[in-house]
Amino acid sequence: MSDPMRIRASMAGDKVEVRVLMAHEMETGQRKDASGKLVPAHFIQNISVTHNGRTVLSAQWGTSISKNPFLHFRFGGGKPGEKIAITWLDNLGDKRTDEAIIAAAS
Amino acid sequence: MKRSSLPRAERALRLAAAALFCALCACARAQDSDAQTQKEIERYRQLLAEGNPAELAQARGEELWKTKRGPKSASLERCDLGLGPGVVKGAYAALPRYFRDTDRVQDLESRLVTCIVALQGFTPEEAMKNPFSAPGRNSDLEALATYVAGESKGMKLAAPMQHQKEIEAFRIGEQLFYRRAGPHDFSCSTCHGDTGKRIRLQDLPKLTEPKEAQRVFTTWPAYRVSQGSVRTMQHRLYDCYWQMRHPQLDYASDASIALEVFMAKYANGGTIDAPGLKR
Amino acid sequence: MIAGQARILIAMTAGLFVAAAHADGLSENEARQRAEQTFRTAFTRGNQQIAARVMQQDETQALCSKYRNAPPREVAEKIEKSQLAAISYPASGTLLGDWRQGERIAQDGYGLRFTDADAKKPNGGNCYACHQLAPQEISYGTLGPSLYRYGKLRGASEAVQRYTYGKIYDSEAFTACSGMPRLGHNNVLTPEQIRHLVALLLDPESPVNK
Amino acid sequence: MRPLPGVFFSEGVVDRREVLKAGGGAGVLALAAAAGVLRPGDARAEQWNKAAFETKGVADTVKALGGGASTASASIQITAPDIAENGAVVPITVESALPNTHTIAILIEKNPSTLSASFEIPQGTDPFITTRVKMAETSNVYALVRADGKYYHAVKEIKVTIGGCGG
Repeated sequence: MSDPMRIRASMAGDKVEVRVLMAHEMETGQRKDASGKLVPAHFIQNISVTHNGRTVLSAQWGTSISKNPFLHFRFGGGKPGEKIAITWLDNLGDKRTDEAIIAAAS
Repeated sequence: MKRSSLPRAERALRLAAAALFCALCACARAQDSDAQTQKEIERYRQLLAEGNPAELAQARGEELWKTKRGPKSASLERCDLGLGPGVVKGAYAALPRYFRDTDRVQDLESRLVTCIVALQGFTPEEAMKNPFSAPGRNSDLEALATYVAGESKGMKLAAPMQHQKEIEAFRIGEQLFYRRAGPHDFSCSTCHGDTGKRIRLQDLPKLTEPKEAQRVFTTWPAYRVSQGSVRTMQHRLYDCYWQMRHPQLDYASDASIALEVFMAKYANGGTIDAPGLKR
Repeated sequence: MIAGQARILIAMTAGLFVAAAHADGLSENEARQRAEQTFRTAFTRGNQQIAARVMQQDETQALCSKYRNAPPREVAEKIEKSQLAAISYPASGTLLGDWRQGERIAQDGYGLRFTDADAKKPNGGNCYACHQLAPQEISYGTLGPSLYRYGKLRGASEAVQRYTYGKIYDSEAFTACSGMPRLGHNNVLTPEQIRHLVALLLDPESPVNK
Repeated sequence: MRPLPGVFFSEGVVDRREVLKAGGGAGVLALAAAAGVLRPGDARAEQWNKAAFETKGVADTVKALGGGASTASASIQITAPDIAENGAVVPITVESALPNTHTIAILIEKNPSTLSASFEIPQGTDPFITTRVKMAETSNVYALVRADGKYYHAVKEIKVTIGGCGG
């Protein structure tokens, strides 16, 4: 079971500013373990962010996104109190969705 | 301007002129480029600061703190970290300290082990089996320490230095700090005895200089980007001894705690800013 | 009170810089003994071969620990004399090796850590951790002085070669309680490797002198 | 720095600032259009362009993708440190001022797999993204943008340093 994401979503002017941290190994498939064996690749391949059922960002990732990925972006049309949902899907089929409520401008 | 449109001869001339100029000011350039390097490294650190993956460990640690586990199926919520059972806020800012129940000076991590054993019923061996995470393997102790330390953020470090055993721990830590041994003749003071030094590009704090001791001591545990993980003060010491060509330092050993007391004395008064983010 | 003063006097005469009768109970000697006991129980689960080596300090290490790297002059002179006498120069041949190999050794920090399991892999000198050398390497430390243009400033006479070899072999022969490891004396580097480092520092073709 | 394989220059050592100047000018770079990756439209989570992520080096990426041409654009801003203290985590921000920016991709020339990430930017989302990438060594990093159906790029060299006590 993967750990929850840490999502911060808050108003910045008329945009929603989103910062998210995901707990994931992002294993490249090129690292060797202590016994010299290659550790199989294990990494997030797809990201999607939705707001009111509309996709506001999606992405395809390779193995070179850093471990415990960080993402920062902005979208329009959101209001404080509304929800956004972020989903990641990795190459082994693991999937995780977390939600966050948009906060007022800080 | 399109680079490749420059006539070859003109480019060669310009490169030659540039080379001559550089040779003339080699020394000045070395200093300039060093200052530039430092500036860019500082910028790198600032750009990373907006999202610290240590938050993930903090959240996991808080969950673990509240989860019933072990033979006694208990959470750690009644753990006494020095300010009374169940008090987490501010506890890290008053550690290490002497504990009467164990008759020992303890740091955060050794105290967490005490609580895991006493409250949850694990053996000390079980409790300390996995003190540091590795790729693909989380460490509960690491996450717990990160959570507890984060609950003292913004508070001033005030490790007590009154009890006889606290004072003795300081004196022992001081001796260990200067103890040179091994094939590289290293002691802690080799790297941390002077101000304004660095190893490769990493600044080395002089640990007997309060300002410098405060800045580093108050920012552990920290997410280390080079290790892709949160690391604790116990790991910092373990890692230093590794580099010093010493053996694996026992987790929560008296020597490790004595060194922490030694550092804490100089770091006292600094504001806790944990978890940190480091190379 | 009188006894306490007498103890302080004795301690000062003995050249100790910290009063023996410490306000917090432990004398300097007691603190050192307690620290030794604590140290001896700190690595029970670690590599015992390495443990044996760090438990036993040699005389130089013990003196530099005791004086916190600032020994009184006579102690410093004693250390430097004994270390100088122990430097072993190659019986024959030049002290100038290959600067290219020297550069690799200077970059490499491998060796003698408890994770360094490959005994066939040579140890590194890790010079860049503490010194600036070739200007192309921007990631260098400042624990030691900059060695950029080391040979350009000094030339490569036989005397300079011998000094440079000796300094790398045993830094404490020239500066007692220096922070620099005694790389030859402690068998971290081989005489061959030290020759390559001498070349890195002195060879006019080395990037250090460009 | 080393020149791009047969793309920017054919010879010699060049000054980094001049490269950046050139990159920001009108020089046309036949770079990965990354057709599959950068394809507009539906962004179903299951889609992952395996072929594009397996390319090595900018030249190979171009071949593998059979891509079109990309124009250097001063309207694309890469914000990243000139020097990374550690290659495992390198912060990168890409911002495009090009109208109708639909996609932003990050390419790291010297990585075993050049393509790092590709982001779809729907209408209403700012053409701005910050993430963190791994860099195997000092390399040029490209921001490749598809705007109004055309491809544009900016490039920046990021040095990766050896750090810590261990070298």
